[in-house]
Amino acid sequence: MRDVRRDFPILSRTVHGKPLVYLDNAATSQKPTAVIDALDRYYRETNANVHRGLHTLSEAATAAYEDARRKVARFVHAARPEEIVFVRNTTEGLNLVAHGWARKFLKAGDVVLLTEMEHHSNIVPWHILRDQIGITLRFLRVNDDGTLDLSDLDAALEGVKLVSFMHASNVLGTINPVRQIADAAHAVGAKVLVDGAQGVLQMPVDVGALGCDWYAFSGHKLCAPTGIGALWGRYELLEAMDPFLGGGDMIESVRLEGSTWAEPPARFEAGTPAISEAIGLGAAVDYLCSIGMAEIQAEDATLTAYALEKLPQVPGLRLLGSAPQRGPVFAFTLAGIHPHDLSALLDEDGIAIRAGHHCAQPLGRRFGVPASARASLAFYNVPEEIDALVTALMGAREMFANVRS
Amino acid sequence: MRDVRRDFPILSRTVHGKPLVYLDNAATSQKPTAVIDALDRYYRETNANVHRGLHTLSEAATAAYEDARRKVARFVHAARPEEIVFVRNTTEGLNLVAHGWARKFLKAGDVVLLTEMEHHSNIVPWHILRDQIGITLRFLRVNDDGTLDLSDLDAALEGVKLVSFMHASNVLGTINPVRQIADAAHAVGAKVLVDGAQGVLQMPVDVGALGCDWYAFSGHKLCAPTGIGALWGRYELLEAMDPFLGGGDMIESVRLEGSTWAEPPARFEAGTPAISEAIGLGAAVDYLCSIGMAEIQAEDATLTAYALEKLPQVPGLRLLGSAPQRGPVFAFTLAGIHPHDLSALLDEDGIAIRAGHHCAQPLGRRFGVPASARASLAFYNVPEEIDALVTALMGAREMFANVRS
Amino acid sequence: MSVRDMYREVILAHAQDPLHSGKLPDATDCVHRENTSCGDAIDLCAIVKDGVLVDLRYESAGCAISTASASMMTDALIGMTKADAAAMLASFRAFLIEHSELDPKLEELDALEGVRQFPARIKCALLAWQALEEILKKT
Amino acid sequence: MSVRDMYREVILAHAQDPLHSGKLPDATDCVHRENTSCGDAIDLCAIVKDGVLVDLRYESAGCAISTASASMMTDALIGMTKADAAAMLASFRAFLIEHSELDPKLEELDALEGVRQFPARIKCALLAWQALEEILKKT
Ligand SMILES: Cc1ncc(COP(=O)(O)O)c(C=O)c1O
Ligand SMILES: Cc1ncc(COP(=O)(O)O)c(C=O)c1O
Repeated sequence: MRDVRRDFPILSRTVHGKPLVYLDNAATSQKPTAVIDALDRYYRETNANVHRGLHTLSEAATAAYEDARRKVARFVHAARPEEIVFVRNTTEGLNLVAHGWARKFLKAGDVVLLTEMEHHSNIVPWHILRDQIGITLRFLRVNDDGTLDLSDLDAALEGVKLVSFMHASNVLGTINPVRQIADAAHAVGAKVLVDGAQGVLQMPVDVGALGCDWYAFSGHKLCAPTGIGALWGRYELLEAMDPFLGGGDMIESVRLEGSTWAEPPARFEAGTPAISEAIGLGAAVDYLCSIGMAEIQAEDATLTAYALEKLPQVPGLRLLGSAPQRGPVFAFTLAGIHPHDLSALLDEDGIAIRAGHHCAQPLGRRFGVPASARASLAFYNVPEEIDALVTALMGAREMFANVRS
Repeated sequence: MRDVRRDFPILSRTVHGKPLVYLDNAATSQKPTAVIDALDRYYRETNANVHRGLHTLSEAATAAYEDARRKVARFVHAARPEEIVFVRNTTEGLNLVAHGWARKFLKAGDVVLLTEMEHHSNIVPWHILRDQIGITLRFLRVNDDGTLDLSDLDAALEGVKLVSFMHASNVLGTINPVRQIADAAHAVGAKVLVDGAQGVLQMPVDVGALGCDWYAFSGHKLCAPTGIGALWGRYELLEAMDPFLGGGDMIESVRLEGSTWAEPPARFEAGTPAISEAIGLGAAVDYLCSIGMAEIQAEDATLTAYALEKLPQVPGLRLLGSAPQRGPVFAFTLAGIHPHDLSALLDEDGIAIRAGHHCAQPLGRRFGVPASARASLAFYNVPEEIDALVTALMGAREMFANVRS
Repeated sequence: MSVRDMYREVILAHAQDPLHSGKLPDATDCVHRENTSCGDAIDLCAIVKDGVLVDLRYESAGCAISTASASMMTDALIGMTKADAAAMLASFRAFLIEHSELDPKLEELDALEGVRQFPARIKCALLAWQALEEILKKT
Repeated sequence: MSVRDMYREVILAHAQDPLHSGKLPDATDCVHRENTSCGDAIDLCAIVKDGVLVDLRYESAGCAISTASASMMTDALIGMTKADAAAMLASFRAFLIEHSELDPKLEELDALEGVRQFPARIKCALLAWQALEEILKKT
């Protein structure tokens, strides 16, 4: 892969006088100049509201916005651009399916199957829906190695109308066998929603090949701006869904007595959308395609192998998850040092890692670790940064050990 | 007022070889360099996810995000920063009250009072809610001059639990007497939601003085980026509200069995927020405060007076709305030329106006004009641009008249 | 090409005095069609007998392009068989979108050529035709 | 000041061997408190008799700062009246937030001074005290 680091301005900054070592990519990715410039250019040259203007700026903004939709559609291999609904983030995408589809088509007692490794964004919407309409939630267990327990998938699927699970774990690194689960789910007539927040920057995504019905992801984790994400859905399903937010642009006509809805994706994009952000997402997928998602995947594999060799050399370090199919996300604990202290100490060395429950409290309970440290890499990280991490972990250990007894 | 035009890079561009005359501010405002640069700087220097990181970037991003909340709170004179919920736009803010408050506290037969001049974003959410829980909708009529018919407000308020209406009209220009309506509503125990989309750039907003319970607005109409807006709400009301979207950051704790909610505003900000956009909104209100909202209001008044003098000089031009209290928004029809054609023709002269129903179809029906042209100004417009508009309207008239018979 | 050139005289003339507009009391089929983005709307009614479009009338609210298109369309199609009308629809669509030659029977609609340069306006020119498409699908 | 300086020896020592941690079987009051943003949690229990905090114990999961704060807090407050404890709470809060002098009875907690430079960590130092506040409100 060509040298991509200089594409990311922030990577040349320092923190506490040390070069920034950004290992918090699972929380959010950094942005290449191409994306930053796309925003800048938009506001300096074409900013206008979309869809309803017949003047040059509005037409240009609309064209750019819809062009971004086409780019995102191509990026995930959607059948058509209209299968892409722009949302704020993965969370909104998942909630949109809960509101627009599940609330309409599920009834009391229907089972929604989730997994124990889900991010809160794929648990809480279902709690809310359960409390409102009485669906039943069931959870696939997680094995000790961080893979999903699929040993009795058929039993787990009994009575299930919807399976919703993550493509890749933001804690364990595990990449789940989407196709296998989707096929089994479809065999019992269930629909399949995939949380692609972590999957989408780690590998080429082909929603058709994955065999799911919806796929949600966040732009900010994909080198794009904050405030934008996408929900891909099979068009027939989007068509069957109720609107979620009401307002401008999502209607066909409004009378005082009632309203009729526009076709998807407009139906789900009420109000002035995140225009510059969608355009920024388009620029991000252009950028990623210019590198190649297969190359990115290969780079991730190299970094992962290196990290898996180095991290266990730190005494007292316990990695969570050892799935054979995994991305460059490493949650761990270090004996005697709380993850928050570790994160704060590493920051002194310019190293950004995350500490806490990573929005996956049930998974933390499953592994008996309410909080862990997490180093998560992206294709623009380099092995030297893993070395820096290991050195810093050693240093932290020493500092805390010196006090002990 | 000091010369502000050079603060807005886009204002120096040309369209079809003519200087851009941007008169579509009610659709979206343009952005000053201060805002564009804030985004740029954020992505080059501090981009990170907020709230959950203990590293320098994340702390800086969190501080900037929460600082933006404080700025917005001060801008609308909220009692405390926690009364500001960041949302995508006005539309989401209004829907949030419909979902989080009305769905919880209203029951079948309860009356929600709207007005005939509302934007679709303040009609459709109530249609959706009505179809779900059976509330009754009632509409205040609009007088011929574009003011609200408040002659029988007490009767209109009978049985009303919520009044929701716009601060300023995006079609008629009318500025509604918020305080008067709010006081009458509170006298019968109703809550008051104000759509501030157009109000917030036209005058200083003091939510306490307005006497409302919620106030929703969009950043993109306030010189800020797309993808961000705010819902101000009295804290006790926000506290009583149910969450809307489920996910990270809005929870207190998550177990497989159920979740508990965080306090407002976090409760309503599920998932990774629009971080750079909120920071951009903070930069926008800083910018506006540096000019002074009172100065902006005075500038608007000057422009409004000038437009009201000039526009009626165009033969065949019919202005919609002639309220004494009004902002610089002018919807009109021109005899013999459909608004779309007008907008397209004016674009040739570099003039951006809007044509259509302006997301207010019921209002259009009230005035018998399914579509109208609209020129909407902001404080950075100048009288010469109104002259240019008038000249262009004359030209369009001539062109169409030449064919006639 | 400038927007001004899109507004050929013949278009403006049709827009100001549209042919075949009005109600059609004995209509066998009526459809309503709207462009949600701009609010243009048309009610197109037809008398269809033995597969022939014996008469077409419409009531519309829209820009010069959509009105002229409705006017010229009805003028060209009244009296045609549904099959022929369907062929005309296909020809007009291809003319606008793929820039192909227009069927000679639609001669006058050639005046809408300029619309092709303005993607936002293509849907204006198509509105009446989309209504026609629904009429053709019926019965 | 660097983060390293925040972790004074005494803090690390308390964090590694916290005083008064564990269950309190005869507790008259127990409260649970969590920092939602980081997941730190504490269960603080007290035996309150005649307005006196006869005993305090806690079970906690958290960083060195929050653990050391709980350890030093309980060590300082056991045996105090509720009124005195409330004064200590006020003093500690003011110390952290307004940088005022700490009450001499809280002497050891002075070691947390460095936390003031790290706004994100103040809530760690306050967690046990917020739990205490709820205990004080009870009965
Ligand atoms: C009065 C009014 N309310 C609501 C809205 C909706 O704002 P947004 O599209 O930003 O949600 C608008 C603008 O389109 C408006 O003018
Ligand atoms: C697996 C997973 N799902 C969902 C989310 C939520 O994404 P967002 O906060 O962008 O909505 C995240 C990231 O936080 C994640 O890692």
